[in-house]
Amino acid sequence: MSFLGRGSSGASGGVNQERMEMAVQELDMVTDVFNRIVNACHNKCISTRYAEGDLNKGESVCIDRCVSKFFEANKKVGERLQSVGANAGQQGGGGLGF
Amino acid sequence: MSFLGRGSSGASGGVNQERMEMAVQELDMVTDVFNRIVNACHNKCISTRYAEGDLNKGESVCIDRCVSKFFEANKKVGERLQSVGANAGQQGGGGLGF
Amino acid sequence: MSFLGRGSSGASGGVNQERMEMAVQELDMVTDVFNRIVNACHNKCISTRYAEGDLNKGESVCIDRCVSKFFEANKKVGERLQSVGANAGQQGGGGLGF
Amino acid sequence: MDFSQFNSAEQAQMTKVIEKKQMQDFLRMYSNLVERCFTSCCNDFTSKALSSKEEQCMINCADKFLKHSERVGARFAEQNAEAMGSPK
Amino acid sequence: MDFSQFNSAEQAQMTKVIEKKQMQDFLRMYSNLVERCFTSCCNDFTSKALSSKEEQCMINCADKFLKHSERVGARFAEQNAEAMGSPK
Amino acid sequence: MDFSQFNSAEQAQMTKVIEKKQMQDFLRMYSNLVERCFTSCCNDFTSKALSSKEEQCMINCADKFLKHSERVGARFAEQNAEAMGSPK
Repeated sequence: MSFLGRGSSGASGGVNQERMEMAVQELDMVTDVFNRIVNACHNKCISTRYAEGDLNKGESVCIDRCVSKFFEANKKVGERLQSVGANAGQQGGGGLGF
Repeated sequence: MSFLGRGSSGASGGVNQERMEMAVQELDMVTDVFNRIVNACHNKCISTRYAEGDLNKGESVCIDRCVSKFFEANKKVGERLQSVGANAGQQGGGGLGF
Repeated sequence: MSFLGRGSSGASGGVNQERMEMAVQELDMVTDVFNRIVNACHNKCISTRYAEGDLNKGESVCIDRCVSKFFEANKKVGERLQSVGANAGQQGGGGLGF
Repeated sequence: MDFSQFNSAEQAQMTKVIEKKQMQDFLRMYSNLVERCFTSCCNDFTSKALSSKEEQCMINCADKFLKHSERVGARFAEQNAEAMGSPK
Repeated sequence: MDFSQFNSAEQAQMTKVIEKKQMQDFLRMYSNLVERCFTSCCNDFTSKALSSKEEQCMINCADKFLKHSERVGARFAEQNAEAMGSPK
Repeated sequence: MDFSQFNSAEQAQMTKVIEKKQMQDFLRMYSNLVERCFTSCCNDFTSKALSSKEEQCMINCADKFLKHSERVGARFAEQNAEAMGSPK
């Protein structure tokens, strides 16, 4: 999964709790992104008339392009965030400074 | 609560951690469903003019029917999910296969 | 943070786990409120044309007023909740009685 | 929910969990209510103070939301009781 | 995701975490689907029962949502595989 | 927030919790931003690549969202300081 560029330096034997936590966090984020794509592309591509239960041709093609476009858009934003503030991650995104 | 048909085979004495986790998960789900009904039926039944603080007759009746209908709709979808793929639960709903 | 009027009576030395939990809960709530303000005021103030990346004058002024107004609105609702049912907190907001 | 098959240690733990969740749910309901009512009631940003009209709208909206939640809660409990009664 | 650098204890723990998350994700998907389809399909509150038209709409909506999710999942996996392949 | 009455062990634990939350908040803000900007900027699905117009829109939207968040954060901190000052 490449939304983040985190490298994980390992331990050997036993459970490295920090590494587990990072993996769980990454898993949560991938799931979150997936759910957002499902939602965004459903809104963009699926007619809400529901006259039938199958995806028609137009919807199927739209979904493929939508997912692709979302990844590109995601990458663009990621690059932008990195260039705007290389340290935005530590600052919580310009939000609340506790 | 019957959104799930989970049976729980018990232990006797001490805290059965797995059973607790399932109960908490069920609790979370009931709360989630409740919040979605509150949201969906608010959108369907409550006028956003807010000329007064009481539910009028029409809104009250609408809420009762809305909750009832939501339960029926929920049941229909549940039956559908079971018939589409008896094992959809294990597959994460046709989503991400980690 | 004053959305809640919780007083915390302390312990000295070692980690008071209950106090930590309350602090984390408060932190979560502040973050939640902040995110809701970001969302609500974005919807109110920011044009979705995105012809430029800077906030224009009108948007900036709108944001300042919007945050201010949100705090006032939040306070009004808080007062109302307290007067409607001083013990609404224990009842889960008139919702699910488990 | 039916916790009758729980032993006393489990019931005690569950009670703590439920109490904690009720607090969290209340707080989430609160901020959700504020956001929803703010979105419906506040549309004039030529001033930073709530107008009396906006204020009345917020109060009506909050009152109505609470009554709505209560009513949904009552129906929800009935439906659940019914659903528990028949299949199991 | 690449868990190949995990030792066996870590992989075992991760498997449990993933299983638990899949259950939660499935449940969230389920209630999300119901809310979404209900919002699109049910607009007549002169009756408390689902009309046959509303029922058909719910079933079509659920079917379509599952197929949509599956298709997004397939594309998502491809894009991820691609993204993993090139930069690292 | 006021953690001044915490002892050093508690402050250390709180710092770890806050750091973890900030990471999570940043990631959620990121994916929320992408979804929001995508929804506003991308409406042409005759192609799978971002058009240059869509790309510019995404960048402007991201920039604007960050500036918006920062400004809200600044006002939020002021309001909070004020609210802390008077009642307590």
